[in-house]
Amino acid sequence: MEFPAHLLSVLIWLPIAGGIVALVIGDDGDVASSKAGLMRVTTLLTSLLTLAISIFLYTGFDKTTADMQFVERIPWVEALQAYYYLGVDGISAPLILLTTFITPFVVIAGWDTIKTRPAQYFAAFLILEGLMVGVFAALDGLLFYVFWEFMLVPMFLIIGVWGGERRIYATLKFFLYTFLGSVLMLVAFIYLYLQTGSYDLLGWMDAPLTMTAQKLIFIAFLLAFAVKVPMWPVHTWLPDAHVEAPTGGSVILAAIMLKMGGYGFIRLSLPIVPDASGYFSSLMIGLSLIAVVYIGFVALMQKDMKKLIAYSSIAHMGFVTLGFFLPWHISGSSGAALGISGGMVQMISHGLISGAMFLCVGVLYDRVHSRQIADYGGVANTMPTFAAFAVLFAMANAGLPGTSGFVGEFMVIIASFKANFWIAFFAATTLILGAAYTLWMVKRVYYGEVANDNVAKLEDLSRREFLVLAVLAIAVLLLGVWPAPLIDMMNASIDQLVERIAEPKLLQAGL
Amino acid sequence: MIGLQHYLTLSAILFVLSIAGIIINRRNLILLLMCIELMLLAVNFNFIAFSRYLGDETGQVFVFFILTVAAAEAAIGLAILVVLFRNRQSINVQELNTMKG
Amino acid sequence: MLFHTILFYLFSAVLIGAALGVVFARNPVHAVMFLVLTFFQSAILWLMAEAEFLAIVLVLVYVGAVMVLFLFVIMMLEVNVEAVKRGLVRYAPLAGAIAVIMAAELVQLIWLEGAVTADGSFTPNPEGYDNTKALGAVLYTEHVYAFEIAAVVLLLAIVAAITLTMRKRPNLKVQNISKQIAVRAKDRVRVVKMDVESKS
Amino acid sequence: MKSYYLTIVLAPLIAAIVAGLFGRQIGRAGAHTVTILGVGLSTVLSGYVLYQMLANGAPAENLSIYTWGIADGLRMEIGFLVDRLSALMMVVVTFVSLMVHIYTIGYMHDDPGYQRFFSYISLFTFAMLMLVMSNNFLQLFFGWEAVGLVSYLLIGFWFKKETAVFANLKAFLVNRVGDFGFLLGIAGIVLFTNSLDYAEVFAQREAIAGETISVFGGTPWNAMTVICILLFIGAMGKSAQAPLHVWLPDSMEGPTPISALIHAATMVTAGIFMVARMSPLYELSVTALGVVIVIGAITAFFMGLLGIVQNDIKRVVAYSTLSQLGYMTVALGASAYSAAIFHLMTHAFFKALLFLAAGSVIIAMHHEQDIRKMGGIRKYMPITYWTSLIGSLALIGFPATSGFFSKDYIIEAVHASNWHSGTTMGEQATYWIAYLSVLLGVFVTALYSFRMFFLVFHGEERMDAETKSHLHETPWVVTVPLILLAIPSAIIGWFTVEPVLFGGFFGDAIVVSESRDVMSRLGEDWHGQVGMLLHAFKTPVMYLALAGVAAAWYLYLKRPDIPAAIKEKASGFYNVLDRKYYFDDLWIKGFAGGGRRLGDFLADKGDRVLIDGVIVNGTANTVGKLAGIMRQLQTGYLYTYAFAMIIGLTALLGWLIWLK
Repeated sequence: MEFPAHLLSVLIWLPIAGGIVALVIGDDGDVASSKAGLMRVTTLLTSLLTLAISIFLYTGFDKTTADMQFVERIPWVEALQAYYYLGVDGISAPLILLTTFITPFVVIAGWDTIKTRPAQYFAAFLILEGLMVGVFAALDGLLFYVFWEFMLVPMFLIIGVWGGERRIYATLKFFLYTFLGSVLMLVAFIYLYLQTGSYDLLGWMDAPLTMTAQKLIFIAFLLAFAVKVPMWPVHTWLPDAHVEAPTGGSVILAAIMLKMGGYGFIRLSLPIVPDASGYFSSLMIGLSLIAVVYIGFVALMQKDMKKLIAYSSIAHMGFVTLGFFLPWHISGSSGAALGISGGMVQMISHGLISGAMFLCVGVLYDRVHSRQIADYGGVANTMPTFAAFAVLFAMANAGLPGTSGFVGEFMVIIASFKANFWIAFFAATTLILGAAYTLWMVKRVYYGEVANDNVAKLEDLSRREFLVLAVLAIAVLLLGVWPAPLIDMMNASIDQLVERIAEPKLLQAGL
Repeated sequence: MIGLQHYLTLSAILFVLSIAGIIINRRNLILLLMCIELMLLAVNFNFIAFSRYLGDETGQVFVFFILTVAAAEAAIGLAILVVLFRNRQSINVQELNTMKG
Repeated sequence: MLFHTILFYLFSAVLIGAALGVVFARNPVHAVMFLVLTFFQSAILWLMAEAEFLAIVLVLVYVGAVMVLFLFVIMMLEVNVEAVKRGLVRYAPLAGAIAVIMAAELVQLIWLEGAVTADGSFTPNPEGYDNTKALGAVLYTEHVYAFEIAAVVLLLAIVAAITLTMRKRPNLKVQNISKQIAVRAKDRVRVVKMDVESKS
Repeated sequence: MKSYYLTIVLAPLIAAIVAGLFGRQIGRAGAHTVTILGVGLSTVLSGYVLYQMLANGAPAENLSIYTWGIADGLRMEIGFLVDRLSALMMVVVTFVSLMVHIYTIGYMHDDPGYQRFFSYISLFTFAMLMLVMSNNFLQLFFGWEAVGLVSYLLIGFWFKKETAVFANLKAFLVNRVGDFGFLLGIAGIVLFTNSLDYAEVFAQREAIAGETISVFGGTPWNAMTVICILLFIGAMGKSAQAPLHVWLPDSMEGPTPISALIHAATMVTAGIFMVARMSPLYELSVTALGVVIVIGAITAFFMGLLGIVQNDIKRVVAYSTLSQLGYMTVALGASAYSAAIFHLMTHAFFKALLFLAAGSVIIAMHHEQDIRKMGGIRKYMPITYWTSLIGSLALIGFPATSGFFSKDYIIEAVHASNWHSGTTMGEQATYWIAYLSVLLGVFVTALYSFRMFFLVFHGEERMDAETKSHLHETPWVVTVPLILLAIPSAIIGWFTVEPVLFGGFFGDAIVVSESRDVMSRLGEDWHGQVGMLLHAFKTPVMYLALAGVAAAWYLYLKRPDIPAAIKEKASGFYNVLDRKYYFDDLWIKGFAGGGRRLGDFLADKGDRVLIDGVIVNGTANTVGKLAGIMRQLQTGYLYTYAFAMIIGLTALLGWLIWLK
């Protein structure tokens, strides 16, 4: 099928342009004004249009090749050999689809719940969407870095302006954590630029590097990406940021921004510094398992629903990093790609599930204005439809087969057993811990007698909320029942990646 | 024979004196301004001496501009001083610590 | 040439003395006067270095304008000199130390380092050399943009100085002429219609 | 046949979706009509499939439906393996499910969640069928967890009840502990075979048995043993074997039809089915079989004992279920897989019957479940009484009932198994543990079954007058399933024992190694049903059962003061039983409580104090303090800055001139 030219550019700049238009239209400082209405419709249409265009990305995608597709390459900063260089492969394309898929939900979820500065709110999300697509599509180091850093700005504003009570603390923590990490990434980029004379990410993958250089680059990357993922012990910004962020912010944060870290590992760390990745892989696996087990226990005792889901996100992202760093521990001929595929599937699935769970919390928060588990109880009595969705997503979060949450975990656990029994053992504890913290929350929030007047007064889902949750539920189930389209999309690229990391750069460089 | 070194030495003495003056007269803004003028003068000496030594007028052009800027600076500095005095009835630097956070 | 040398040392000595006066004078007015003297001596020394134009400019601009401004301000403000000068000695050691170090550094540079060639004598200017002409030739050709900018800077300084010192006095009673002229009768007189009041 | 299989699986699913999503539109009648039609269709087709196999010798079919995903050469598919084992399971599942559907119309008559309930049980039927019909481990795990999900939803069906939502969480989590092992087992299989397909895995089983895997330190373990034990941990969770049994008694918080369907007849037997399905693997690991038989024996005997002290009618049946599951597990451990499946089948009928009968009593008693408040119900509810009697007799293995054949052969199989002829100490110990457990278990079973039976149906009427005045037989939708289940409970053993146990019924579905094939050895002594009945008089089993009944009669009808006295005298022992060997305490206080404390500790000391406090905010504070010191330098006086510049300039100059 023919697809529009410059597809990726359109996916990046269309939402950004839409965001600027929304800013220009404005809201007259009044949510109910006609201008605000027009602005919202514009925003929604932009996000839907972006989604519609991104379908071409799927239909036009060639699953048989690992090469970059939809490539655009125009000189950008000639003096620095930097190009406006875009392209996708099986690793980035699903993430772009996830981004364009999630954003309309965020827009719909904030439809009439955002009372202050709605125009800026919606504009921030659209611009953020464009920037996130940019990160996934960029093949030029400098361009990647620019998108990567600019992404922080709308998110910073979203948490800082529309956040909860401790939003200033949370934003600062969020910003400092992520910024600190990414500055070192820039240093690594500059080093690579000096070594290779270009900012071409693909060129970097073939660049010979000494072991020392690789290790240093890996550490620089690690700080940037581990913060984003987030890995233990640099995870503490996430619960704070989630708790304070507005619903839409939490959704984007959990669904897509965390994926930046995982994407960074798989796009940069693994292929550019494979030997250092191998050298540090035990450490990475250890940290991932700590994330799964330690964070699982921590999540169990959270009193705040958003915090609980935030911690559960950390635990689930632990699976992603676990899967990515397994290949060096698998001696047999197969299994390496399985772990990486599993990690990728887990990222997509977690995007859907955590997004849905934050939306569920948002539904409750809009009505009761509390996120504390103790303020609820017996919600299923007054909101049966909503409770059904919530239980479905909770089950997906607990990794029930038939939902998307299972697919990635299953693949990663199987791959980790190929590496070592105990890795699989600790990874599999998520079956118990994940179910424990998720379902215990479900029990306390949704089941039981109606706990208080607030719960008694609850009204079931509005049509808008129903639509959002239903579409996500379908996506979660569909991906759980038939993940083949997603897995097929990634296979070629992941096989190539595995081949790449299998042969050490040191030999190749004769070092 | 008077040459470059002599001029430079004279300029150095002027410069050092003006620095000492800045430190000693730290409380009086007017004297500070005057010491700065003195310092500029020392710099101008250097420019002129080198210009003469190298036979290149550009050094003198520099002096020309320095004089211009110094005049402007003195005018604005004094204007600020007047405003300051009007507001605080004093030009004692000791009382000017609003920059402290 | 000896005469020239003697003159140089003489004027230099006066120059340094005057500079010391600027630094140590208790009365700001005296300090300004010393500064004027410094400038005069400098102008003479510049003349000796065959920079006539700048020497004249220095006297005209500095002595004639800037220093007068200084004097003007000092006298207008009537600063309490004694209070300002108190505690002068406290920083004198620091001043001395820095002065000595810096002097040592400069001497090192000028005399010992060889930064300047051993023979620092000035080559005599060619016959018919006119400092003003030469300066003008460079100023209006090569440096014409800078020259224009310098003009703007001066203009800016004027504007800034006036803006800063302009004083609005809200309580001052002044006439607003334009308002007075624009006044109409109906603004001043109000004709009131009312019923005749009956006695009762 | 593919379309048949698909219909069998999808009919309940579609019915569940219709009843669940459109329950409000189609109403109550619509909901039960559509689900009963769906399950009925599955039942008929399952029966047809089994008939085809039995009558026409249709071969086992192994077909793939669609590819779930391919990653790294690992094919993950959804497909069906329909052989006699799964066909039998399909019939049992759909038949019991159909009965329960009909019964539910009466039992849930007044419940506001009527449609939801039907949707759930249809969904369960779908999941269970997916489990038994699976031809690969992925789908097996899917069904495995899906039945767990439905079980969770159904135990917590009355989500307002605090005990119910506690029980469902507990059930799910304990099951998850089992699934944890199960998933690791599957991962182990993939490690050695790189396949999830049964056929491919079984084809490489010899290769796995030759491999080793180091688990603790450097000690190599036989890979097959590790895998089988891991898989069996899954079975322990699902089939409620000690110590993962704790969820099953609590699951009685769910509505009674569920207890019958899920927690007696079908779901809990999934573990048994799975081990039987994996018989080619288990046969290669004697160690794993030893673990299986010991766990089963412990469960069979000790869980039965608990049944004696329970007063909740459903809990008594629940402990009985635990005990019977133990029997099946013992059979598995003795390599008598067919006996285990046979008992699974007969148990499905009579235990479903017992539960439904208990439910019938509960309805009549207006949801009173305490047997101490019943008694003498016999004359009010004749149908329930007689069907219960049949069920109880089958349960204790009264000669000629279905339970007689199945249970007797388990005991015989243990007696004749390789464990008996084993030479090592371990093998002998295993044998005696297993054999004594199943033997004494017979007595215990008879004791608690008839204790309950007598307390409920005979003796004085201890209920209050209000309840008594309303006491009458339940409507036909309740009694008809009772009768329909009572028939197979009574007679199915007689008709099926020979083909199932000795006729090579399962064909290739169950693989037993030549040397361990206990059932074929027993088959040599098979002289027909009558012969077996006569043989029963020569073994202790029947006398133990009768002794149990007699003891129950004496203790609870004739001299009800004795149990009270025993309770008084042996209060220590009674307490141990009453607290269920403290297993609940171990799980709830020990693991769950420990987990919560650990979570609290990590959240507080780890995240809040150490990472956030010391590292993150600590860094911020240190920077703040340093900045505070630096701030003193910033006096705010212009001249300080000027001095700093001058000093700096001097220093720089000095460095350039002298030091550089």
